[in-house]
Amino acid sequence: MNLNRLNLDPAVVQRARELARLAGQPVVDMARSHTTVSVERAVLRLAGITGADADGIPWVNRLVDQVRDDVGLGHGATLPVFHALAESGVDGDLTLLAQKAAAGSVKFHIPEGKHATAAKKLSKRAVAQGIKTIDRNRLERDKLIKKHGEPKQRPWIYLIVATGDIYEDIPQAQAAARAGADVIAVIRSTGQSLLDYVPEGATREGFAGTYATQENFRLMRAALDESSKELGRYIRLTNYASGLCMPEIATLAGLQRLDMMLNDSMYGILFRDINPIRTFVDQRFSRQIHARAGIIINTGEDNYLTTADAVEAAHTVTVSQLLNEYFAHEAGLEDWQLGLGHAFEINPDLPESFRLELAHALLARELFPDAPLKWMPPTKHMTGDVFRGNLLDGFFNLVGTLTGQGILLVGMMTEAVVTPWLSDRDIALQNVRYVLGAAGGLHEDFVPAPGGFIQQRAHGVLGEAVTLLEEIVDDTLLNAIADGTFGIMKRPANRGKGLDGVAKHEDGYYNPATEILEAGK
Amino acid sequence: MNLNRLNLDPAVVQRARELARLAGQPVVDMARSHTTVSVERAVLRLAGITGADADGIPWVNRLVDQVRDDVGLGHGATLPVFHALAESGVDGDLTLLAQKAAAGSVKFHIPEGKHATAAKKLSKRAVAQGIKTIDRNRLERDKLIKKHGEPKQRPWIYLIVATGDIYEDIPQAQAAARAGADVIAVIRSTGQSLLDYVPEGATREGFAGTYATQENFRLMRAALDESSKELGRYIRLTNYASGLCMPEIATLAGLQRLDMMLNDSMYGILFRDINPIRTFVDQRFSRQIHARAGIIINTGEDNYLTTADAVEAAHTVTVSQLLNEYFAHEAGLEDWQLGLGHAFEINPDLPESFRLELAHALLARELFPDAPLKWMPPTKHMTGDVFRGNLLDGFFNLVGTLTGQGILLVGMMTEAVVTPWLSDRDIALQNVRYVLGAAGGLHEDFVPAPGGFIQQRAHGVLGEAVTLLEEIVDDTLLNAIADGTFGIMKRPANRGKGLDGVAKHEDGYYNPATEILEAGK
Amino acid sequence: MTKTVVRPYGDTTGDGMTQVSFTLPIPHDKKAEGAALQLAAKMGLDPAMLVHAKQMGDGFTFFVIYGSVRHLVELDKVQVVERDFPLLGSKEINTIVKQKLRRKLSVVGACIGTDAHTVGIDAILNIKGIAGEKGLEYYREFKVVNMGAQVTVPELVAAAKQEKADAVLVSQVVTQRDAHLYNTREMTAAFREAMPAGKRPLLIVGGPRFDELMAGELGVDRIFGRGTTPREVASYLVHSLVTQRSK
Amino acid sequence: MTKTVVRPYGDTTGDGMTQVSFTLPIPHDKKAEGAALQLAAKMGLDPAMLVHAKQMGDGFTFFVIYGSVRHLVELDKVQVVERDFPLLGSKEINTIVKQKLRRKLSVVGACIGTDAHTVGIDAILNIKGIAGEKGLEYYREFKVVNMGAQVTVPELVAAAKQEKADAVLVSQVVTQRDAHLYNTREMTAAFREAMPAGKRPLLIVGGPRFDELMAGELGVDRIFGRGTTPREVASYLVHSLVTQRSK
Ligand code: B12
Ligand code: B12
Ligand SMILES: Cc1ncc(COP(=O)(O)O)c(C=O)c1O
Ligand SMILES: Cc1ncc(COP(=O)(O)O)c(C=O)c1O
Repeated sequence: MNLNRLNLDPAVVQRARELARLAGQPVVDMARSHTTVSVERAVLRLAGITGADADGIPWVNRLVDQVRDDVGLGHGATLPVFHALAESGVDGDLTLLAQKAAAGSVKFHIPEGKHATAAKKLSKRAVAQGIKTIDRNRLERDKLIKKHGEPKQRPWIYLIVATGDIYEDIPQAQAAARAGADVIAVIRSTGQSLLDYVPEGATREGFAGTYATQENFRLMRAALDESSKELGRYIRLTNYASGLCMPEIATLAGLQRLDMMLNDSMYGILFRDINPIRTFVDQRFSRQIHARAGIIINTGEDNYLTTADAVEAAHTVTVSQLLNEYFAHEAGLEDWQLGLGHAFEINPDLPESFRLELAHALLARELFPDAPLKWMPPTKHMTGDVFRGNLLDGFFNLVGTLTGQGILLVGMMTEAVVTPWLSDRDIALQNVRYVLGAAGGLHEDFVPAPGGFIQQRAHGVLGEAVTLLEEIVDDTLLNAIADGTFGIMKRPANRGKGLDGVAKHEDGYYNPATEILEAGK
Repeated sequence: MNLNRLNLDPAVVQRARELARLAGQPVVDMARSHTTVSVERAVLRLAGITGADADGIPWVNRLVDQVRDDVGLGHGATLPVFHALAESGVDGDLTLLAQKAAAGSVKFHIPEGKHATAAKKLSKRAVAQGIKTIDRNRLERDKLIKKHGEPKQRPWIYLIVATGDIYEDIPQAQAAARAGADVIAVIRSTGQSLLDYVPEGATREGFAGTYATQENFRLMRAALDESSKELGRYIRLTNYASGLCMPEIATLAGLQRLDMMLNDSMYGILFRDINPIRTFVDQRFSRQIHARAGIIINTGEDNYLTTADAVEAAHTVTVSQLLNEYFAHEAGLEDWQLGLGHAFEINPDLPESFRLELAHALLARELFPDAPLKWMPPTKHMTGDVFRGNLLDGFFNLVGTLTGQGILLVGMMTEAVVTPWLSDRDIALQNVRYVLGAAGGLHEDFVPAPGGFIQQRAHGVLGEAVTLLEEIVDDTLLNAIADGTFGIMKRPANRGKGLDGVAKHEDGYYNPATEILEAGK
Repeated sequence: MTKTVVRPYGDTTGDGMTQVSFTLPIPHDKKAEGAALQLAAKMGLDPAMLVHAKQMGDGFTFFVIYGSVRHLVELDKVQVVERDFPLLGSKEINTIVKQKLRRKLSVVGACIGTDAHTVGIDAILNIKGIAGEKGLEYYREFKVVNMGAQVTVPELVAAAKQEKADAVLVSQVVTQRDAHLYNTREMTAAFREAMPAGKRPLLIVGGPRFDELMAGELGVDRIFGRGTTPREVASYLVHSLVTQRSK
Repeated sequence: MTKTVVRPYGDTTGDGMTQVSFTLPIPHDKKAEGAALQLAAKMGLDPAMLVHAKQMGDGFTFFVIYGSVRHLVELDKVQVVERDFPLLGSKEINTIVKQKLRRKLSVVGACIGTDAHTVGIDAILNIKGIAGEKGLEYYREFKVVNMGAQVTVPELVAAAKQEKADAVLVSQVVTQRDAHLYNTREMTAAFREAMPAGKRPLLIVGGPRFDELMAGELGVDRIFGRGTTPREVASYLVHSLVTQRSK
């Protein structure tokens, strides 16, 4: 993919990045000085706690809730928990401790002096075990990729399964892989993102998606390992590190060798009405985990274009990509891990809509030359006219190959009707295969006319993005979010779900996971 | 549409044209020295004969058959007919004369001396009337185009109707025009091309097409005149000057103000097994009529690719286009009247098939820069998978707009299933509208890489075409046709239908129509 | 002359032509094609042409079938929820509320359950509106509270009480496993429980996949489907809550 | 454990999910949507979702409907023409003809009526063949006459007599207004008339839109459909004309 087809001004590009840094910095500072219930639970999960009570509430939730009740979370959960662990004689078993605590027989304190030192040491050793598992998984992935091979083409073909039942999902995912998918995403049941706990075990009861659980992750990863072997290419598995449990789900992904995670800095705020501060704190921790686990994140800029207009709001996508990039780098992710999102969502009745799509897609490509951009299909302007739908998806695929996108989420002709049927996926993959096969080399002959429509549009969008970033830097990102800058969703920093799960660090806050994850820096 | 994207060598192009002239010249000589029953009937139709006997056999057939029985056709039919007309006291009424002849009360002779002169004069006056009608229709068309306007875009959108019943065809054609068609083609019943007469009157009984009759032409043209008025753009009407009655149908088209006619120099030979000599003689006369009538012809190279492979046989399309061009120019047609055919028929599973299509389509475009090329949709590789079919049609439409085709025959998703349904046309037009609207300007950004895949392929095909033309010049066109050069159909010059309707000119052959049509030259 | 019986139309009146596609959970062979044709026959296609069959994975085959459907569409027996109220302009609506209701008409809206698709309800409620029409917030005489997404039924009932809602507008877009029906029934049951019949607000649901004939069954007063515009909803509200009651 | 009853599969076993599209000759309004749903119900879709409706011209509306079809596919009741002869290689076929028939097997083929689609019959008869298999001309022990397109029935009967045809192979691709059925019936009637039962060649038709179950009704010995290969036809010929008769 030869670059610089848009003739972007490097000075403008640099300015845009600098502004994103300025806009993002205060949020990072905030994230560094706060924790959340989910961050603490993630740390304890790394330390080995598992299981749930009779009502399905994970022991880690019971434990952290109790700590919060007893001493607050300002010092982190590990200090009081590992202190209690040392004292309570449960032989280092966190789950047992949680059960005891739930029965009322343990009370938590913040240890001091050598007690604190001991608790820190103990917790760090336990957490290091979890991180070691993540590291092993990363090596294992590298090995399997070497063994089975990478996808045969770029973009990678990304398919969704969504039956709600992990045992229906598995054969569908395997069929999809056989039919050509390189990446399988199991989308989540509606409502999971607002649960402040991660369900346990294999599940068969989701609405329009399947619950993300550690066991579901394990089952699906194992099934796809089989498929990888059968097909001679490593099939990647994706899930969603989003919602109120973002850090925990990221952790479970690392522990079960998932390969990609949806993980956006603002999606939960905008589309799940989750509190902005909660989200940014959770996000930073989850990205540190992803960085360590070698997981590719997928950001969610595509979503803005379902509520805002794809032409008017094109520059908000660019701004968000730049912010996501900044936050990702800050958390330790490398460029190859940045599946920055964007989408084919312009009203197809608009004259030149296809060239506008090309301009936008190429702008993203050239702004982030080393990131495996994730290219999302039309959804908003899909209708029940499935014949037209399949056609639009074909032109979406064409933009994907013409502009060198890294990950292609395959569009379905039934987008406006149902979650994908087996046959929808087959038709959709056939569409992708045709376009990549028949026109895969066409990018050689695609040269946006110098100074022409496409170049002008791209320059225009970049210009608007810089202007918006300047405003955000002046006004703060939190205020911009409150004002409806992204996806026309207004989300003030003091509203939204999960704010009560945020705690400001006290002096002496301790988090062994962060310590390990940031050690290399 | 900026040209020379292929960097073709003008010397090679010139050589190709010269070879086509050399290959075609002997056939033209043959055509100039022969006549056919249908040419003679066409002349008499111009002179005003109409109607049919009780069995539906047109009087013009009865008349010409009788002339042939009595004196042969070597002198042409007009001399004996107009001589008899003068003698028989039917007050100049050709139809009456035919009826009398059928009843056995008239016998034909070749007049000599002043009788011949008188017959010639009489016939020329009568034929001139017919040609005047054609001239008037041409002016009328120009006027209506001025009044209602041309299509709003290039390519013109060409749609087929095919119910078999002219009274179902009419509302369907009007609906199609309303939905965006610029050109309506009424395709013909299977079998009509092998009828050695033109059926009479309005018809409701065709298989997979509607009979071409003068009355059907009139009814449809009138209906589309209404539509033109309603829609504010002149809707063109097309039919088929092909089969055994090619010259007569061309004449009827001129008389009823049709605007385009399918009219290929070899289609009847190859795909209807009509005798080659019959075809070339008929073809020359029909093209002279088309030239006079201002009718745009559509040639049939697309058909070759349904029996031969579209990649292997690509150069035969080019050769045939060059031959069709030569024959057309020789018959007096101008470049704007040459709707040279080609098609999107490469196996879509072939890697780079889309770029190959682009190469072929662009080659035609650059070889014939002033001709309104007719771009034909996929048919052979269409299957019952209508979802895939609509997608392929979309990419066909894209090639059409990227390469500046003049006339776009709209592909139907049900190509492999049924003759088009009303809804198929609507879906197909929606497809065209999307592609032309969304990507209509993309040709500005489409620049085949210098020396790259597309240019190389185009140069290769042109080279093969030159080689083939050299062989044809050596071996004669008739032998090449006999050998299966085009569409892998072997058609020797002494075989095929309708050879008995051919007659070599005797000394003194007279044809007032040719005289008038060639007068300007 | 109105037709009362029609059939599908391919290219000739009365031809009955119809297209069908489906997957059967069996591998592709002759028998599978026969099975597909059997199903087509049961659906009323006669003759049926199997024009495409493609195996997917091990045990599934996708079919496309064309054919003539023997059923007649009896137009006089068509059941449909026709608009039984006049479509009014925003001025008129405001005037009627002001003159006849003499207070603002209170509306509470939400996406309930785990559904987070707010674009539809926002299109009806928020000023921005849809299809060139402003939403209910734009109507001077309406008081609108839009609670947003993933609202629980108890929260909704509480808000309806607090706002003294004349009408409650609920949106449901996710339909997988009949989520929309389930949530709607839960909602109507809660309102029946919480308030006596006379005091209950008008209960309205909307979303692209509802069957408008199911209002009775679901316990709502009205269902609005695909392509609803705010003006229709506003007109219905004044008709039901003001015009009709004051008669 | 073989299943005997299955239903269409959308994304869950037994969900019955099916897609249907058709045009009704009525303008688009609520009533038209109701009419479309009525038809869907008659076809067995329950519940049915009308997901797309578009008016075309004045008086027609196109619909797309999704829904769960209530019918069951009874696999044990599927009717299908299964291959009831062994599929042989070209060598074997030649050997059988040579050893058992002891003369060349004579085949005459044509497209009859006004049909000019020869690609299908050429694929079966001409050396070139299809799908990597050579056509019948390639078989040393077959004598093949391919009469080409638009052959009349009398011409065909005459040729069959002259060539002492063991089998006559007819192709029909155009099906509009049932042209293929009409032409086939005309052909079989002519052969019945022209030759006594024992002397008649095997009559075979082929083409992409035949219903293979109709052989009896049309008076032919066998029908070959979409995707037939020459080897299947050759195997059938030796089976019917040689192996079976010499038993
Ligand atoms: C935009 C969108 C989203 C956005 C929503 C943003 C937002 N704030 O609303 C985002 C990206 C967040 C999203 C997420 C998901 N989505 Co979504 N989404 C869509 C999409 C593309 C468009 C929906 C839309 O906005 N339509 C436009 C509005 C104006 O139309 P409408 O809703 O029909 O509303 C009109 C009428 O129905 C009516 N109406 C609607 N409600 C009401 C209420 C009242 C009272 C009245 C009077 C009228 C009325 O009036 C409106 C105006 O005319 C559709 C696909 C499609 N093209 O339809 C999928 C779709 C609805 N989503 C779907 C799914 C599965 C999801 C997810 C669950 C996927 C996942 N597991 O992650 C998530 C989670 C969402 C959740 N928890 O609910 C499925 C639902 C499948 C089904 N039938 O069950 C769809 C159909 C896509 C698909 N094929 O899979 N989605
Ligand atoms: C190629 C083609 C043509 C070529 C034919 C060239 C030729 N020499 O054959 C040309 C361009 C000339 C042509 C013309 C027309 N065509 Co045409 N054509 C097609 C096309 C694109 C492909 C057909 C084909 O070659 N298939 C490939 C072969 C290998 O498959 P097959 O025929 O099914 O044969 C296989 C089996 O069926 C079986 N088989 C077939 N015959 C036999 C016989 C025996 C004995 C056996 C054992 C097996 C067997 O074995 C074969 C190998 O597997 C189809 C559309 C499509 N994609 O199907 C339209 C199509 C068949 N044509 C159609 C029409 C209407 C026409 C015209 C009538 C249009 C017009 N009015 O001008 C004309 C006139 C033709 C006429 N008089 O018959 C329609 C028929 C509609 C219908 N169902 O009635 C179709 C479906 C297109 C459409 N949707 O409108 N056509
Ligand atoms: C970036 C991102 N995160 C998360 C999700 C999933 O939503 P939820 O968190 O509700 O499962 C999406 C939905 O597509 C998304 O785009
Ligand atoms: C050039 C040409 N002429 C004529 C025809 C029509 O065939 P017929 O003459 O049998 O009507 C076609 C068919 O598409 C064609 O392409």
